[in-house]
Amino acid sequence: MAEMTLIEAVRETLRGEMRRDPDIFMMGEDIGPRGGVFLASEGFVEEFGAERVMNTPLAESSIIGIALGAAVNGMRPVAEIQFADFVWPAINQLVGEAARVRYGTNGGKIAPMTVRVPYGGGVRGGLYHSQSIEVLFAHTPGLQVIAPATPWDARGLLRSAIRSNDPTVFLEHKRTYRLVRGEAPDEEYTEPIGKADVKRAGKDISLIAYGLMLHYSLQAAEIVSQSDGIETEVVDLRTLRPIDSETILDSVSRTGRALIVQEDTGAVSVSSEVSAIIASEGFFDLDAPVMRVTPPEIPPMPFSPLQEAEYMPSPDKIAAAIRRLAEV
Amino acid sequence: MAEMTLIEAVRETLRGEMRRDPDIFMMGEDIGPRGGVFLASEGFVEEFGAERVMNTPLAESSIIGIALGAAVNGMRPVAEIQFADFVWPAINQLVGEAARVRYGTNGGKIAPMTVRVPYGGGVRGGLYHSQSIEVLFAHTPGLQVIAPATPWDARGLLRSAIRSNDPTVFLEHKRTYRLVRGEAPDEEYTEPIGKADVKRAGKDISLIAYGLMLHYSLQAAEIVSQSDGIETEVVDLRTLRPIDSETILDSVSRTGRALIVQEDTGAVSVSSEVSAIIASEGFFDLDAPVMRVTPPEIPPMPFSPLQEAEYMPSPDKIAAAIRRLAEV
Amino acid sequence: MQTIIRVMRPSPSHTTAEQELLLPDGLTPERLLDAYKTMCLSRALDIRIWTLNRQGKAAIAASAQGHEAAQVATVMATDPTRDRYLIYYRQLTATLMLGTTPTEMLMQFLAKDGEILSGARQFPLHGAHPRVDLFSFSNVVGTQLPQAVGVALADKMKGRDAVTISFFGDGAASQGDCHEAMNFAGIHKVPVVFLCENNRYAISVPLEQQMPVESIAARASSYGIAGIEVDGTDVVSAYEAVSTAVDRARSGSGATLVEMRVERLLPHTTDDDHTRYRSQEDIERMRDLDPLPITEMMLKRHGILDEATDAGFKEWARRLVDNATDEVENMPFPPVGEMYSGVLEEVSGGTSNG
Amino acid sequence: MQTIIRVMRPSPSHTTAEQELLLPDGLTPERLLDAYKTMCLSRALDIRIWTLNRQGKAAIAASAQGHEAAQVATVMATDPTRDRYLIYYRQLTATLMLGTTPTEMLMQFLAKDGEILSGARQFPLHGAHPRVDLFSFSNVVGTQLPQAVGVALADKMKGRDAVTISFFGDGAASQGDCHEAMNFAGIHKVPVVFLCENNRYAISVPLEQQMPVESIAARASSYGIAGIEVDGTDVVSAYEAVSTAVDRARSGSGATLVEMRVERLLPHTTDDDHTRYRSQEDIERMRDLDPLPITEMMLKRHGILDEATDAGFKEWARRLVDNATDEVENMPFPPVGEMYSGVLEEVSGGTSNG
Ligand SMILES: Cc1ncc(C[n+]2csc(CCOP(=O)(O)OP(=O)(O)O)c2C)c(N)n1
Ligand SMILES: Cc1ncc(C[n+]2csc(CCOP(=O)(O)OP(=O)(O)O)c2C)c(N)n1
Ligand SMILES: [Mg+2]
Ligand SMILES: [Mg+2]
Repeated sequence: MAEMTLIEAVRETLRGEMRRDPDIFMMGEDIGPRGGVFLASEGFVEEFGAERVMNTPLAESSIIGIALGAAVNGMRPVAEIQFADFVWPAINQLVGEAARVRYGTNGGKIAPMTVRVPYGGGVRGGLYHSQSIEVLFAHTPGLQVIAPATPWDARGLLRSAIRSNDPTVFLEHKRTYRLVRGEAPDEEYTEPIGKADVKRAGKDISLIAYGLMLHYSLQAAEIVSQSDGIETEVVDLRTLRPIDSETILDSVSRTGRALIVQEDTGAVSVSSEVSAIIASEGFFDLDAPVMRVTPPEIPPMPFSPLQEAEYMPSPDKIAAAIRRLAEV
Repeated sequence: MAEMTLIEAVRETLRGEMRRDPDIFMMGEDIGPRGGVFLASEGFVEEFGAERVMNTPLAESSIIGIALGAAVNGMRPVAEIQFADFVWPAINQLVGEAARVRYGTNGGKIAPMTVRVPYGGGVRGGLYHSQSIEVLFAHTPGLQVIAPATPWDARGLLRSAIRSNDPTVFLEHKRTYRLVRGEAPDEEYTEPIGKADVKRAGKDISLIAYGLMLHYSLQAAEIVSQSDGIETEVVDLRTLRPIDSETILDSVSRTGRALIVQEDTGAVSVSSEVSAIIASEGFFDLDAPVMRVTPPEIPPMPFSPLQEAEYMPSPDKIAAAIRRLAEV
Repeated sequence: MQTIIRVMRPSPSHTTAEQELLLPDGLTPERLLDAYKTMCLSRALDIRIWTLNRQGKAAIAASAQGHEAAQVATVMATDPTRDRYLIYYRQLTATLMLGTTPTEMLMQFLAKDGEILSGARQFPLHGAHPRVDLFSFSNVVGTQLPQAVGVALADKMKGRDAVTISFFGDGAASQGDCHEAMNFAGIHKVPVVFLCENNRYAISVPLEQQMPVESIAARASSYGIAGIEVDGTDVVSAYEAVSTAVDRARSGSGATLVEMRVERLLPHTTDDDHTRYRSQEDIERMRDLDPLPITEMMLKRHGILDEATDAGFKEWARRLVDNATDEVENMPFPPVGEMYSGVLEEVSGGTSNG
Repeated sequence: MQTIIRVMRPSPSHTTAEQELLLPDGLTPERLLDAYKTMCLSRALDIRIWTLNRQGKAAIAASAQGHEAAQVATVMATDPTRDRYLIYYRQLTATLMLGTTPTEMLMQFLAKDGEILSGARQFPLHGAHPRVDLFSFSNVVGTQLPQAVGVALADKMKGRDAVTISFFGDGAASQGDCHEAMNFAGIHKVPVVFLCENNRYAISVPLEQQMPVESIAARASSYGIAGIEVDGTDVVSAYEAVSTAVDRARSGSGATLVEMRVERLLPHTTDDDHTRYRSQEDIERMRDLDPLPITEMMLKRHGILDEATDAGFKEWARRLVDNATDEVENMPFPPVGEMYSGVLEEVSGGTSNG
């Protein structure tokens, strides 16, 4: 089976989908001859031409607005926002417009479009190349939001996103691009949007995470397993909208303890919603408070290395939280 | 004491602050001779002149970007976004820029600016004149977010917002503008940002709400008090960032039951965070699941009258939820 | 390529002199008469809608009064069987001209069950039309401009012979999206017509507070596209201007910015009172620019319209609107249950509205 | 008011002919020499920073190589004691010219404790300067343009005699914020200079894919402001252009858009490889437009600079940069605890970080 990095999984999936369906085209800044700043489209303009791998002007609102217009007129655009921190100018077209097209036209028009957004920190990106931007998207009816953590899921879920008939935000954690390797076969397979995945089985604590934090959480689970014999079940959320309550609640029903780990700041976030789901629907299964590991409430995240490291949840910090929760 | 509507409280507070401090100026669409579409600045241009009550072009990003520039250069702009549904083009300047100015300059520059945003539904506004847009702001470090429900609080908190040295989003529920009357004296008083307020005492259930829902919740509390003798304590959040955990947890510690009522859709929202706070810090006080009353997960909100009514949480729906929670 | 064509006043419709009317290609006396007939219907319907609002039956309405000639001319210069129309709330006349019935129009304003554009989920004139490719996704001013460019880009990629018309106002011209849309359209020569109905006001904000320049059309030069400024109360000139733009788009020459000078004869919407911000003489003066009498006089002057026909049109319009009103007032609102569906595609394994 | 002034090539710096150099008001041989000295320092520092990145010591760097003449000229044409500068990441030379020391510059790139702009919370050249009113809030391209208009508006409201310079690139010109900022500036005649350093590339996107027109300056006509296009490798012409703009601003005539034609001699940043998207001859050709030799030759041709002085400048620059490097490399990073403060004002009753 094919072992590859997460960025390779993204690139090979895009290549395969572009070959499969001529209605798919890509647009974004520097995705042409440059191949994208993360090389997600390296070599694409040579294979597919400048029209299907379109360099755009430096104007995010129009990147999404134009993708939306093309989507309602029969195309399947895959737009790239170069860094998540620069998605803000496009919020109006994405959250205000695209998300409401199917509903607001009573099904008269649909917007089958995918917006790829490299996000996340731990890359010395400072305040404007490290942001997590999932909250508003995960809140918005009419959007699907995906945040894979492994090459396998990136491949299976990006296929599902591109083939879906609704606007989908596909979040790729920059730190995982080259850090994470794994199997992601060329075979045609898809992973379902809206389904979480138990990445590690355990009886003592349910840990819910996504993106880079999924990997740090798995490391933490190993640490506490060795050091304290605590067996942590690690649930990979994978999709942030809709959130898979069923898988979360099933896990908590077996462990009685829930810990949510998130790189984004905690207040009014995805981790809040997971807590709320457990506190309402899983309450009688709980033996302890629903706990969270999130960064301090400061703008993500400082450029200087020590402060950046302090900001990011780490395997050790997560392990410590697991131990605290196990003792409650 | 002066009885007035909420829109009058806003107008009189703005008038008083404009008279008090010459560095304050207002900018927005139609706030000049038109007096604003809700007449929040009726008569202002005559008193303060066209420069301090500035009609802007139809361009929200620049309204906030220009206000921010003026704020870091010694002014205290009060910008108006005509309807919350049109704040999306300004997200980049508000969330991406203004919120991070103090932190990102290490205190070298500050942004004392207030952004007034009329929001909310139940006004036959359809998909684009009914939205609640608090989630992203309530999530963002560096912003303060205020959502008053009464003329008294509107007055005391708008004063605090304008006098604060940090960017503050001030949410005014359109339905409450003329629906809600109450005392709001001309005397100089302020209400503290970041403090919730218990609007009704009760021993059985803690109900947390804000904006229009605060009033529907108070009505529901009366209904169940009469019909079932259930005494509901109603906590008015008032500030959505930072959220006043202390007041919430104190109430729950006395009632053991928590119900959060919100007009905005529930997934990844302020109601999620309130649930999360209670589920982590108030867990051992809880006798029942943390429940929420929120609308269906559809784009807020249909234009046709029956569907709009079905979308909005109502006193009856809230009363029913209180009864269910009381029985758990 | 930066032609600035200007069709200046006084234009045919305004000159009283008995000069011959030279009709541009594709415009016949019959089509002019038909367009005028639709203008009469639009005006009658527009007045009725305002009344229904005052009676508390229509929640909100924006009027097309003053814009009628510009809109019938625009539709006449396009091909509804293949072209696409991104409108905003003020295109009542264009929507009628594209074959929407008065009943279908009133159902939007009264939010009745079966409303064709959005199932009454949205304000009037928002949603998507089932018979022509006319749509408007939101009330957010200016968003349709990049969307229109994307629609036209798709047609260009697919080699489809369709032209996209993007209506917008003088206020929308200030949005960043307007700049981004026109810049992209210029780079990629997409078959789009940016159709600005400049009525000198954005709610209460007058043109001089909206932009520091006289001509919106002249901004075309910043984007390497053509710009045309035309008197939008003159149906013949307006037709000529849009035809030029549509021909450019069809022939692969790319985008054109057409600025139509019109007057907004009523307040911004039924919620507005323009006496708060418009001077009496401004309100008086604009009445001279009502496209209905202007068109009526022009057609009569050139022997295309006679008194009897004119009276017939107006009587026909009144009856049509009366009947539609009775019909629609008795219709039910959409059933509550319908609001829950159609957020996302209902996929096998049940819908997910989450 | 829509003057388009064009200073076309060949300009004084490029003509080899022995013609007399006419210096515009305010520009003396001494100032030119001082500017050239700063250009030498900027170049030496720029090269060093690139090396520090390759050594893994500087996380990221954007180079000003090719932009030096444009930036020293801009600063010379303004008054640092009262004017304001909204820069972006490429204004290394301007920041030096405004009195920032090489040590202070290197502390930004190595993120050391006490870094003056942001306390090393942000990328180099981001934050606010403690001695001059120079700042850059974010890496988000184009956001500084409306902000600069707001800054200038405040000065106009307060009757302060300050001019705001807003630096931006050819890519930033595509952002909606650019349109909105210039439109507002035109309406309210705010004292701002929009200073575009057009280096023909936005990372890898060439000008012809960024906009369909030849001249960014010409867009000034869409906003009723003045537009000036100038050769940014020619320090004298560039000074003249910015002086004209600054004079307009001070005299209450409002905003000016100055477009400086320059070359980006290195890849976009240390993360970039421009051979992926630039042709060999394009890369060759641009070397002829290196402002350092151009300025050096011009000054020598006119007897302002001699070999000895030139060698002295370069030696001085090398030593300054060497010393700064040793000094900064040994500095500590900011203490971890400092990251928690300063999100909101620390109000009595303890801080609230939200
Ligand atoms: C982004 C946005 N901001 C504000 C509004 C509120 N609003 C609705 S219509 C309008 C004026 C539009 O003027 P114009 O573009 O000239 O069109 P007109 O109504 O004159 O035809 C405004 C400000 C809106 N709908 N969208
Ligand atoms: C809104 C936004 N989108 C994308 C980026 C990524 N990015 C950083 S610099 C740059 C190119 C800027 O080009 P230009 O404005 O010409 O300035 P230059 O670097 O050439 O001086 C891009 C696309 C960004 N920083 N901000
Ligand atoms: Mg208008
Ligand atoms: Mg550039």
